[in-house]
Amino acid sequence: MELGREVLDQQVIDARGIHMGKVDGVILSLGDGPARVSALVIGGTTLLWRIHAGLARWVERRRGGQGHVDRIPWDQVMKIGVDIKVNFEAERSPALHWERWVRDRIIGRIPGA
Amino acid sequence: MSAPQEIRLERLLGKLVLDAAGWPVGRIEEVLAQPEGDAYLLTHVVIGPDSRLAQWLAAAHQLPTLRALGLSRRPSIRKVPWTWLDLTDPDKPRLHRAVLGDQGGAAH
Amino acid sequence: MSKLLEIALGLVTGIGGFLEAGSLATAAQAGAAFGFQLIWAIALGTIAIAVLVEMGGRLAAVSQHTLPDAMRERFGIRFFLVPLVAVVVVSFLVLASEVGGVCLALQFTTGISFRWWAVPVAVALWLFLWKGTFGMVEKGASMLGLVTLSFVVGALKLHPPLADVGAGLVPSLPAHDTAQYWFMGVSILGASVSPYLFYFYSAGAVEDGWDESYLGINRVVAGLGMTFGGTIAVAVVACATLVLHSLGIQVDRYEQLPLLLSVPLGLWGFRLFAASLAIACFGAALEIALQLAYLVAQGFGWRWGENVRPREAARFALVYTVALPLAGLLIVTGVDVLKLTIFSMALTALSLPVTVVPLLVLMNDPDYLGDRTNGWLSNGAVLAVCVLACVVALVTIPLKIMGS
Amino acid sequence: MRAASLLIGSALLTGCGPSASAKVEKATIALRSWKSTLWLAEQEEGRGAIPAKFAEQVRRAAEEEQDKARAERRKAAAE
Repeated sequence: MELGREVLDQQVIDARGIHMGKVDGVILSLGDGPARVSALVIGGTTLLWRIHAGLARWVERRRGGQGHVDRIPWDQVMKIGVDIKVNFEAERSPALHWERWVRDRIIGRIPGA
Repeated sequence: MSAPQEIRLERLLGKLVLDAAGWPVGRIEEVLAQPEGDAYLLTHVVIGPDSRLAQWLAAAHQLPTLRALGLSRRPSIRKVPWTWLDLTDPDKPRLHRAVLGDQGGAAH
Repeated sequence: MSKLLEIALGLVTGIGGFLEAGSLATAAQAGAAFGFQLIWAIALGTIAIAVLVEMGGRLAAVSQHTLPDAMRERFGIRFFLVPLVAVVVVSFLVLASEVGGVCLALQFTTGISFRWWAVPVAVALWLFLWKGTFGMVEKGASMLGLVTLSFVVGALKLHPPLADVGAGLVPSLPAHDTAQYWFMGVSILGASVSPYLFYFYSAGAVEDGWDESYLGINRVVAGLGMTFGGTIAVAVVACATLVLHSLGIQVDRYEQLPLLLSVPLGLWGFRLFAASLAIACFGAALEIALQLAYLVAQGFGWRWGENVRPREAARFALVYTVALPLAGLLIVTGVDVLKLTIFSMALTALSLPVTVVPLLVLMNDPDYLGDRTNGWLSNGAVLAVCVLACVVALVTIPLKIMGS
Repeated sequence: MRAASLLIGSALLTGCGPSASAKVEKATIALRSWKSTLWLAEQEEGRGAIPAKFAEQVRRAAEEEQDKARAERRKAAAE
């Protein structure tokens, strides 16, 4: 499997079919045994790192951390196809932090939402 | 100094790789993995051209029209085993051996 | 739903959705200044957009990916940012042009300045997206958009010399104002080959759940729908040639355009013009605002869909909720809507390589399309039109800016 | 980005813009065009093909554009 092409930047769908985001990063584990894929990363400053590392570093210093990052362990990944299906509940995940924020603070307050 | 416990795929892609003698081999284009049991083990790294122009020509190679017009070039790609990669400093990946002269650098 | 009905609906979408502020303004200006001489640009643009729309539909039907989705996945975030920013900037300017078009139509009929209409129009557009469904936006707007066929009626009533119309299909150099001629040609190309059309179309195909059995419909709808749509633009050129060009009138202001239809059709012509302008621009504004939301949401993997309630796709809804008032604000400032429209069209032409080449690469990738990848003809034709449009835009836009 | 810098570059190169005589000609054509527009609008209003409310808008637009063109012509002639 080509990790860059088939995993990175693919759409992630949770167990209930909810769009969680794209795979912004992939963690490769090097310790303990042979090198392997250990987790998918969604959200936080992960994406910014790929656009501009200096900017990402600056944001992390300002905010004191990577923001709302979601690490999905590789054993939760169920299927890799058009989308990546994960055995995970998106609703509480940090990947949807900003979705919830926009819903609760802005969109949800407009009548008829 | 030993290699870190974990690294980021997205930060590894695009990094310039030097061989054991310090010569640039190319940029990391892809990491290949294979399922084994529940895990996906890393098997190979694909190393592509390191110059901008060669990258553009390789991208243009995906369009048949440009290919027919001769405005592209098949990228020179090497596929090397993952274990050859020395990630002691993940920002400066190196190979454990010298590959210039193409020994072992199988065509993709 | 029977396939025949789908084809009919698709054609209506193509015909009713083709004409908008950009194609109307550029066609009218070109006809007034150069008669039938620039019809070739409409023909060229129409062929290119038909081919591109077909590609967007095929990509969605075969790979189940929308265009932004596939671009992000295939090229990664860094490369995706380039078309993303280009399309967002251009789409926003075009969106403002469409909002301005609706406001001007209201000004013509009520006498109240277009600036006062900007906020109510933006709010009305937003309400449509907030409350409406995808089918309502797509089918409803284009069904009403059939009113733009009145340009064809008007043109026929003016008895255009068909030999001259035919001669316009062959590019020829003008006797005067060569720079202006090419600038208008490129604006026409930009107006016909609007990225929002095929981005929107591919999102629609996924919303409607297309699969490979839709490929035939897709081809018919894209080909015929865009061809009929292009015919309306040619009709606008004919009206402008026979009404304005013959009197030596050049189009500097939107206020001159209602004369295009009032001359052949009388007071009803005036009313039909106002209705066409209002409806066509309103429909286009809905599609562009929606397309902006699709683009951003699909590119970043957010929940999206015009058929779910706004709170279930909050960030998606946020995009159009921000874009529409901003476009309205631009019109409130009293910007020259005609200049804004023409400029946006030239900018669209300039950005074509960035927005179209990634699509072409995807359309040649068997991972996405299996054995349904592009043939050399569609690849070559689209690439040639885009490069031509971009190069001419690159040369003429600075000339135009210095000239005025 | 590259397109933008090229655009700015070529704009700087062409720097000076059209000559004074070309500007005069352009303004003259615009004035003639607006005279014809006014004539046509009057015809249309006379036969009831456009409402008076709209004819008034055309006249206002014509006035603004004619003023602009006359100012352009004066400025170019003075160069």
